[in-house]
Parts: sequence; structure tokens; C-alpha cells
Amino acid sequence: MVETVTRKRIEILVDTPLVPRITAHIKAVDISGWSVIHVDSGGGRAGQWQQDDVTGAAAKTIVLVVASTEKADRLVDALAPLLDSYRLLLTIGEVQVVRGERF
Amino acid sequence: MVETVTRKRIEILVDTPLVPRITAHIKAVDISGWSVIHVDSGGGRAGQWQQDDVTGAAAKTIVLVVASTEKADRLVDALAPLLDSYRLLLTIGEVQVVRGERF
Amino acid sequence: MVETVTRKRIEILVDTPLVPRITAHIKAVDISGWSVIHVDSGGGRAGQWQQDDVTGAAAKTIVLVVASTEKADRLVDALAPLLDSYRLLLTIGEVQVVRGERF
Amino acid sequence: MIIETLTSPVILFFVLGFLAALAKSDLSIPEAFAKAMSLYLMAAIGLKGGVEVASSGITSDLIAAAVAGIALSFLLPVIAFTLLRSFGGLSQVDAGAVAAHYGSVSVVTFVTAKEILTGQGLGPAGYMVAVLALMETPAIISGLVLARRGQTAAGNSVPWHEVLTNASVVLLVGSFLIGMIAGKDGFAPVKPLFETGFRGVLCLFLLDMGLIAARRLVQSRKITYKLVILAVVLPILNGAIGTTLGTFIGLDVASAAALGILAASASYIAVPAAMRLALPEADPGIYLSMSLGITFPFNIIFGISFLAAYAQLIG
Amino acid sequence: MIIETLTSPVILFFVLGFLAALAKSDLSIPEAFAKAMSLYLMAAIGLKGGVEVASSGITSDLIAAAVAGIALSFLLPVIAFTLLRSFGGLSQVDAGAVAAHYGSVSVVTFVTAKEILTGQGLGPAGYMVAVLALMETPAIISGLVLARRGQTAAGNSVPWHEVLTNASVVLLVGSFLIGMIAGKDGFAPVKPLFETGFRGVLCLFLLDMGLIAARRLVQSRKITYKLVILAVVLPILNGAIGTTLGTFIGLDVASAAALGILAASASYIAVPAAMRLALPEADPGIYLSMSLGITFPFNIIFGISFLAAYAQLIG
Amino acid sequence: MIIETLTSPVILFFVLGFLAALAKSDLSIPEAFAKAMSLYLMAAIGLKGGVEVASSGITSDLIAAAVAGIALSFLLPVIAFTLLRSFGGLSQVDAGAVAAHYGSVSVVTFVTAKEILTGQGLGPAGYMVAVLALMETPAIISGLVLARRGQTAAGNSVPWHEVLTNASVVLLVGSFLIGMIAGKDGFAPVKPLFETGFRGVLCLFLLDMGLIAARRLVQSRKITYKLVILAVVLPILNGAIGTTLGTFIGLDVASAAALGILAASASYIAVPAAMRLALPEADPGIYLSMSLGITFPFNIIFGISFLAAYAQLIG
Ligand SMILES: Nc1ncnc2c1ncn2[C@@H]1O[C@H](COP(=O)(O)O)[C@@H](O)[C@H]1O
Ligand SMILES: Nc1ncnc2c1ncn2[C@@H]1O[C@H](COP(=O)(O)O)[C@@H](O)[C@H]1O
Ligand SMILES: Nc1ncnc2c1ncn2[C@@H]1O[C@H](COP(=O)(O)O)[C@@H](O)[C@H]1O
Ligand code: NA
Ligand code: NA
Ligand code: NA
Repeated sequence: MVETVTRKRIEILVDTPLVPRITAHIKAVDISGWSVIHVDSGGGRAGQWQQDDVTGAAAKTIVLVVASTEKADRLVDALAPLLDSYRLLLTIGEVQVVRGERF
Repeated sequence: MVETVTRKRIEILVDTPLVPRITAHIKAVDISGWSVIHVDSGGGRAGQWQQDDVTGAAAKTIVLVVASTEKADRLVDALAPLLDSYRLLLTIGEVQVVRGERF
Repeated sequence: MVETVTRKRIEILVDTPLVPRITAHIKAVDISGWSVIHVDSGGGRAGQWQQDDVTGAAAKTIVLVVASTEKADRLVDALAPLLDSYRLLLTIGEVQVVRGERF
Repeated sequence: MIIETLTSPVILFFVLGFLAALAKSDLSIPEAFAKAMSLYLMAAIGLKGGVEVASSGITSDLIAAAVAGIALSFLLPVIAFTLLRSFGGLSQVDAGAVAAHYGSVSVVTFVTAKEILTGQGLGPAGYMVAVLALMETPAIISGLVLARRGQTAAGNSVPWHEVLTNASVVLLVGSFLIGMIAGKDGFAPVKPLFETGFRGVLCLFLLDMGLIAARRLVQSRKITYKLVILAVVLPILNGAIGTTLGTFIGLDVASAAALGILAASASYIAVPAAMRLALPEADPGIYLSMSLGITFPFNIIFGISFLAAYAQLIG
Repeated sequence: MIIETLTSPVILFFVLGFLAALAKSDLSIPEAFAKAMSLYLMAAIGLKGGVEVASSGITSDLIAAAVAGIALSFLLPVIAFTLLRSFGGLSQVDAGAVAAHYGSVSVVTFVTAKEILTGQGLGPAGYMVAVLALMETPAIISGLVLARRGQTAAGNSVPWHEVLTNASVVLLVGSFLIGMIAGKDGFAPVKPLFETGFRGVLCLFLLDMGLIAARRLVQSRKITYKLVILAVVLPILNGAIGTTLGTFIGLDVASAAALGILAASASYIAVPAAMRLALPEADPGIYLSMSLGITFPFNIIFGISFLAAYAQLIG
Repeated sequence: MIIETLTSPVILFFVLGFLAALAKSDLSIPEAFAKAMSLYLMAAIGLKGGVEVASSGITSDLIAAAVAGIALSFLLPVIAFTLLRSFGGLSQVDAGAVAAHYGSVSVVTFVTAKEILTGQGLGPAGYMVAVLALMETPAIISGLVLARRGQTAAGNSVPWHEVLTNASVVLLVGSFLIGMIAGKDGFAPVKPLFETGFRGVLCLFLLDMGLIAARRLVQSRKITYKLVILAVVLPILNGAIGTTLGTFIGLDVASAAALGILAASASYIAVPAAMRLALPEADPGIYLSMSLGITFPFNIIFGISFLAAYAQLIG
């Protein structure tokens, strides 16, 4: 059996132009990395949107981050002030990570 | 520490042409929103498929929904009759959502 | 209420050219299927990358697999030797699957 | 004629794609680019057809061809359904879904035929583009009726909105009308893109279609040898019916051949999407493998030449 | 003139897209292809502008137009802001964000105008491309200042780096310079792609813009009827100011019309992205619906012809 | 000659992309469009090469160039490997992986060189396209042997299937054969797309390559100054060897220069993918930064002109 460690899996749904702001925070709390998942379309209280829009301003993506509980907490604290004005959707789940000591 | 609430994270893998049917159900049970994640390819009992297919009929996407347990249950009940004929893959996980009272 | 079963949700972040190697292992442990999620960009200890790179060699995708605990364990064991040289990020979460007996 | 066809770059690129996919090469055309090319091809033939009709006017031939096309699209699924049930052994729902594909049409098959035939001095009339657009939809209705006959299913009726506003119908009809409004003079400034580049784009698009058709064939697991036979017999049968009808109503040889090719071709874009919505329990593996994996390549490589020869014979 | 405009394929494709989206058709242009077309259009007009300036040289007209453009881009947001606050009832932040869009410019509106006007013998001078590039940015600064006046917000200053290196500015200015360096002879070998295909690509791109504009209109929920009025009044007002100023500083009729069209047009690429960064609390639903959903179609269909007529009247 | 090169739009667009990425502009070409352009460029040069060989026939020059190209591709990695181990300080596996890139070729470097040289009256023979295709693969085998020499690794052998069916080999060889079959007459109808648009597409593609090369350079963290030196020295050395060999076996000046440029160029598509599969423990950061971030720009801006001058000198 391969050994695993428990880590947080954070998903941040964010306007694509704001991704660099989010990754700056990720780096600032010393998390090892992130991955940006492609979102095609969506809908919410502000109406629907889809990627095939020449103006990228309404498109969104998901920033996926795996981190230790402690770093995850620091990241969430850092992002808290942005939640409303950036209209972020931030979820935190629990996962087992294989050879995940580095996170 | 930022406060969080526990919510359901539902992933529905569905044929792309059927997405509007799914989102209609999401709206019907009064869930606040959804996001559609791009899936490039996949394989299952019915063989493999990939997005780069002029006929979109075989392409699939993931509809991601965050909702309260109660609304999630209603959505799953509403989708239940479609599971087989639509060949849906429906998973439900648990996540912490920051400022998630609206879901 | 629709019945659900508990299954493992495995995410494997992997270099796109290596996906066939991963799916070969998935088939070998008799898991019913997989889905490949599109990742736009990312960053880690080896620097940043983005999909819009003519050379696909640096692009990554996520292979998503839903499987029973037993099959998930066998998959993880099979992938273990590749973790380092392939620089895989492998997370395992728990989800409820509707009509998931087939997984 | 078949030799001329088989040494045309347009067809050779299709063969290249087909062989590359059989050899499991990683060659692939980005999805977005393939869709862009298909939009381009539809806009281009729509425009050109409209411009031609703008100068020829609405003739009795046009009306005869349109009526014939609509009738074919409604009726051909009945033949297909009967064969698919009896010889093919399909369930009612699957047979209805497949039948809808064979009454409807493939834009790319038509475009390829138009290029090949025009290169051989057999260019069909401009109004055949309108016939193409008219033949997309009726078969969907026939197929659904056949699939549901004798049933009392709720909520599975014709998805009218999706069928009538589907992308290819809107784009074909729209650019046809634009061509008619703009006429020859209005078309002139945009002609370089839509005419000069046409054949080259068709090469690249058929390269992709070759890849897709072969991959579909390799990856599908639901095809019996009887269905393979039907996927070859149906285009021959439907094509012969269409060509004969076209000749009978007095179309010129080239347009009669084109009507036959429309009848012979099977949809793989609009109809599969409609079936996925209206008949979700029908197996897409069957209808896509037959129409895209077998009938499409058969038509591109043999069917077009065969029907052109047949039209000349009886014309 | 409006009739000539409305029967041009370029405009008809825009109308087709608009109607298709209103009918909720699933017609859509792949995102990657739409972006590619917009890059192509920008590179093409940049190059052609540069080549023209390479042969005409840097004239006093060029300098006058550049100064006028920069001044307009700085000052027009003030008018817009006042109207948006008083008549439109927007908050300070939202009004500032919207105002920035109306001072800045829409490349596609300019390109469409250039094509339409050139087809009517009213082609603007090559240097207007440089003016276009110069007018993208100043309005962003004005808009931010207006949105933040009297506040002491930290960390929400002008995102200088993003604004100055944004894709359209870099590509427009870059290809303009390449055109100037290459000159007529250097441009010749690449001319086929950038000139022959131009109008056709513009058709397909405007098809997409029609789809996007109408979808934006349908999906937005934040637009009051007063904002709809302003989204029509502002282009007329700004356009009249721009054309008058252009005539006043001695530009030829066509270039004065072009300056007016630049003033009338509202950005929907560079400015929204900048606002999302600098004013994240401003509602994108408002500024995108106004600039993309209303002002853009208004300009394409009416504004261009109106300003051209006005320029001829006063010129 | 370097001046002529540096004022060509093709090169200037590359420089624009490079500078834009260094300035961290958000300018980017959609991935799907970039891939589409690279497929187009490969199909176009394949076709044109095939058409030329169809009229010139298979000559002794063709065979000599082919043998020389294969020999270079097998042997150049040995030189590279030695330098990378001794001077570069790389591990055996990393040195083998990098060495494979320098024996193999870059299609875009070749295409750019062909355009630049043809513009200067130095167009290489059509069969050089076949040589290009032949040089893609042998270096992969050499590189893997070098990386694994003296080891007993299991399961890490040459990924034959992927190497032999990789997209660029299949498309280049396939369109070369299509060009040969179709000949001049068959090529005529598709010529407008594949010839008229070629240089313009190359401009946009090199814009993207400039962006990618500079981003790769900026984002990589594994490059020592010694590796930077080697990424400049290897193309000079390999290029000189290739040009000398080409001259020696009697090729015309232009074809000898082209052989040198092929030898000088480093693969950044086929070989990285193969290395990722066969040598997953080799660091992609090293080989991509060297081939794509340094050698590619060096060749585009200086290498091509240098080798053309050298070929004229010794030819
Ligand atoms: N903590 C993380 N969370 C999510 N994705 C990550 C994380 N760390 C690394 N990655 C992804 O894995 C890739 C390779 O990581 P690395 O091997 O650290 O360079 C990165 O480019 C990211 O796409
Ligand atoms: N409950 C939800 N589940 C998943 N995604 C959501 C949900 N609510 C909103 N979203 C996403 O967030 C975007 C903005 O939401 P809103 O701010 O409510 O308009 C939507 O367009 C969706 O892409
Ligand atoms: N165990 C699984 N994990 C993740 N995705 C799956 C799984 N099984 C099936 N899929 C996805 O669902 C699609 C249809 O599955 P199937 O109905 O088994 O052919 C596949 O092509 C995959 O994209
Ligand atoms: Na048919
Ligand atoms: Na303006
Ligand atoms: Na080389």
C-alpha cells in the first residue's frame, strides 16, 4: 500500500483576468503550485456567460490548489477580502495525496 | 479565521447537447448557479471519445454545482429518471464553502 | 430518496503526452472508465506553463477516475512507480455516486 | 471518373486522414479549427448559391427540386427504418434514430461532390444549396415518428426549437439569403476569401474528417456486420432513388446527380444532436458509426463518382 | 447611404448573427477562431496603416489627429460620467467604469467603418490607425480617476502594466511599426493574406459579434431603460463631437468621419479587462451590456452611416 | 543579407512577439489557431515539395541529400551529447534527451529559411522537404541510445509507434506524396490557399513563436549560462557541418544552405513529446528552454543568414 497524507483541495472560481491576482496570493503563502481548469460556461445570479465571448472580461476559470491545512487556511484568510468584490466561489474539500509531503 | 459552511459539491458528467436540460433542472430546484467544466476526452463501456469530433453529439462535459444538502437532494431526485437514458455519471462530495450562505 | 454508494474520486494531474500510459493502467485494473479534464495553465516548482504552447510536451491535463476503494487502491499501487519520474499529482477524495454499482 | 476523383488532393487528404487514424497517429486537427472550417464552408456555399439564384431567379426547376428534396427527406427514413428493423435487427428506437440520419443530409458530402463534379464540368445549379438546407430537417420528424410509433411516451416529442434553429440550417439559409440580397456585385469584395480559398480549406477539412471517420470506426463497439452492409447499401439505394427522381422531374444531369448525392448522404452533425435530445435512449454509438464511420467515407470515395456516372447514364 | 450599408454582406452577416442569437440558435463561432480573427484584423489594419504612413510620411494632419484623439479619449469620459450619474442613476464606481468604455474605442467598429466608407469612396487616411491605438488607453485613466475621486482606496490604482501592454495596443502598434519598416515592397509578399482575405474574415467576425452582442443583451439583467437610452445617446453625442473636432482641425472628410466613429465607439475588450482588475466592485454586467450589447450594434448598423453623412455635411 | 532579413515582416513579427512576451503583455495566439497554422504550414510545404519532385523526378541529388540528412540526424547527437556532458555538466539522461533535439529538425525554422532564402533568389530544391521529414526521427534513436548506454532499464525503450506515426512526420510525408500524385495540374485548384496565403500565415505563426520562445525563456528556471552558450554554439557548429557536407556532396548552394539550416535547427515538437514518453525522468525544462527558448530565436534571427552566407562562400 502506498502511503498518503491528508491535504486540502481548494477550488476558486474566478474571473479569468483576475487569475494572476489569485496566483500572487498563492505564491505569497508559499504554496507549491496551482492548476487552472477550463470552464466553458456557467450561470448565476448575475445571468449566464460562456467562454465564446470576444471580451474575456466575463469568462471564468477555476484555480485548483492542493495544500496543507495550515497553508490552506492562510490562503483563505488572504483571499477573504476579495471574496465579495471579485465574486469568488471558494470551496475546500479534503483529499488524500500520494507522496504529498511537498504540499 | 474565515467562517465556512458545509455544502454539497455535485459533479454531473453529461453529453454536451443535454446540458440545457440539466441546467433547467438546476434552476427548477432553485439552486443559485452552475459551472460547466471542459472535458477533453474519456473512455467507458461504450468506447472512447474525444472532443475533436465535428459532430458534437458524442462530446461530454461536467456540470459542477455547489448547493445545500437539501437542494442537492432535490436536484438528485429530479435527475434520477434521466440517469440511465442520459448515461449520467453523478457524484456528490462534501466541501466547506467560504461565505457560502447563498448556496 | 435516490440511493447512493461511496466511491473514490481520483484526480491525476499528468503531462498530456503521458495520458495513454495512465489510461492503460486504468484499464489494466479493470476500472470502467475515465474522463480527461482540460487544464489551461499552472505553476509549480518547475516554473509556470500554459496550454498555448506549440510544443505539447509541457502541457498537463487531469485524468478523473471514479472507482471502488479496492480498484482505486490497485490503481494507486500501479501508478506509484511513476509518481516521481512522471511528476504526477495524485489526489483521492470520497464521493457518493448515484447508481454507482458499476464502478 | 473514379480515377480522376481518387487523384484529386481533396480526396487524397481524406484518405491520408483515414490512414493516419487507422495507424493510430497522434495527428489531429484542433476542434475549434475544424468547427471554424465547417462554418466557413457552409457560409461559402450558402453565399455562392444565393448569388447564383439572385441572377437566375426563382425557376420552376428550383421549385421542383425543392419539393423533391423535401419529399425524399420525409420518405427515405421509412425505407431505412424497414431495412434496419428487418435485416439490421435494431430495436424500434435505434432504427428510428438511424433512419433519421439517412433521410437527412451531409453538408460536407455535398460540398465535396460539388467540387469534384464542377472540376469535371458537371457543376450543379446554385439552387441545390437551398435544397440541401431544406433536406436537413424533415427526416428528423420522420425518424422520431417511426421511433415512437405505437408508444405513449411523454416529454419526448420533436425538439422543434433545436431542430429549426440548429446552426447549420441557420448558417446555410442565412448566407443563402445574404448572397441573394448582395448579388454578384455585393459578393465581389468578399469573394476572395469565400472562393479562392475554398478548395484548400476543403482539403484540410477532409483531412480531419478522415481522421474522425476512421477513429469512429475503430473506437465503436456496437457495429454488427449487418449494419456495415446497410451503411453501404443505404447510400447506394437512396442515391439511386434521388438521382432517378431528379432526372424524372427534369433537372439537368449535374443537378440530378447532386440530388442523388444529397439523398445518399447521411447527416452526422444536426441529426445526432437532435437524436441525443429527443431519443436519449437510442445508442449514439450505432448511428454515429454508421453515418460517420462508414457511409461518409463510402460516399466520398465511391458514392459521388458512382452517382455522377449513373446520372449521366440515365440523363 | 444607409441602404448601401445595409445590403453589404459585412453588415448582413452581423444582422444574421444578431437574429440567430435572438432566436436562441445554437450557432456559435469557436472562441479560439474568433480570437484568431480579431488578431488577424488588428495585424492587417496595423500593417496597412503603417505601409501608408511609410509612403505619406509624418504629416501635420497626422499630428493634429493624434492630439485630437488623445484629448477626446481623456475628456469624453467626463461627459459620459456626468450623464451616467445624473440621468442614468449609476453609482460613482459603476459610472466611472462605464465612462472609461465610451472614451476608449472599438477596433472592430473602426475596421467595419473603414471597409464601408472605403467602399463608398470615403477611405480614411492610413494614420487613423495610429490614432485608434492612441485612443485606447487615456480613457481608462480618466474613468478610474472619476470612479475614485474623493476616495482614499488603497491598492486600486491604475493597473499601468496591464493597460500599457494589453494585447490590442501591442499588436496594433507593433504591426503599424512593422508596416512602416517594411514599406510597400516589404509588405507585398504578405499582402495576399492581409488584404485579399480581409473583407471575408470581417464577415465571419461580424457574424460572431452579432451573436455575442445579442446574447449579451438577452442574458444581462442589470440594464434599465435609462441606460439603454444612454447607450444610444452617447455614441451620437461623442461621434458628433469627434467629427466636428476632426473637421475643425482640418482633416479630410473621410478622416473626420473616422475620428467621429472612434469617439462614438465603445471599447469591449481592453477596457472591460482593465476595469475588472482596477474596479472589481463595478458590475461587468452593466458596462458590457451597454458597450457590447447596445452601442456596438447601434454603431455598426446606424452610427457609421450617420457620422459619414454628418462629416460630408459639415466638411 | 542580415539587414534584408531583419526588415522582412516575417522576422519582424517574430521580434514583436518576443518583445511582447518579455514585456509580459497578455498578447497570445489561441492554442487551437497556432496548431492549425502549423498544420497548414506543414501541409503547404509538403504539397509544394511533392509537386516540385513530381516534375523534377527522383534525381541523384535527392538521394545524396536524403542519405546525408539521415546520417547527420544520427550523428549530430553524438557531438551534442559530448559537449553537453563535458562542458554543459548535464547528467547522462538529460544530455541524451537534449542531444536528440539537436540532431532532429524544426519545421518552422526550415519554412522560414525557405521563405527568406527564396526572397533572396536562393530557393532550395523541392526535395529538401523530403530530407526534412527524414531528419525528424533518427536523432531520437541516437539520443535514447546515448541516454541509456550502459544501463539496463526496463520498459524505457524507443516508443517506436509514437515516433513513426507522429503528427508532423505523417502530415509532411503524406502531403509530399499527395503533391507527387496530384502534380502541377492537380495542385492548381488548391494552390490559392496553400501558396497565396503562405507568407502571411507564417507572419502570424512566427508572432506566436516569438511569444512562446520568450515566455519559455522567462519562465524556465533550469538554465545555466553554460547551457545558454551551448544552445548558441550547437546550431553554429551543426549548421556549418551540414552546409559543408551539403556542398561536398554536390548540392546547389541554396540546398546546401538548407541542409545546414536543418542541421542547425532543433526540434521542439516531435522530439520533446518522444522524450517525455521515453525518458520521463529527463527534465523538460532543460530541453525546451534550450531548443525553443534560445536556439530557435537564434536561428531565425541570425542563423539562417549566417548559413546562407557561409554556403555562398564555400559553394
Ligand atoms: N499544490 C498544487 N496544487 C495544484 N496544482 C499543482 C500544485 N503543485 C503543482 N501543481 C501542478 O503541477 C504542475 C507541476 O508541478 P511541479 O512539478 O511542482 O512543477 C504545476 O505546473 C501545476 O500545474
Ligand atoms: N451554486 C453554484 N455552483 C457552481 N457554480 C456556481 C454556482 N453559483 C455560481 N456559480 C458560478 O459563478 C458564476 C458567478 O455567479 P454569480 O455571482 O451568482 O452570478 C456563475 O456564472 C457560475 O459560473
Ligand atoms: N469510472 C469513471 N470515472 C470517470 N469517468 C468515467 C468513468 N466511467 C465512465 N466515465 C465517463 O463517462 C463516459 C461514458 O461512460 P460509459 O457510459 O461507461 O461509456 C466515458 O466516456 C467517460 O468520459
Ligand atoms: Na440523405
Ligand atoms: Na469612444
Ligand atoms: Na538539427
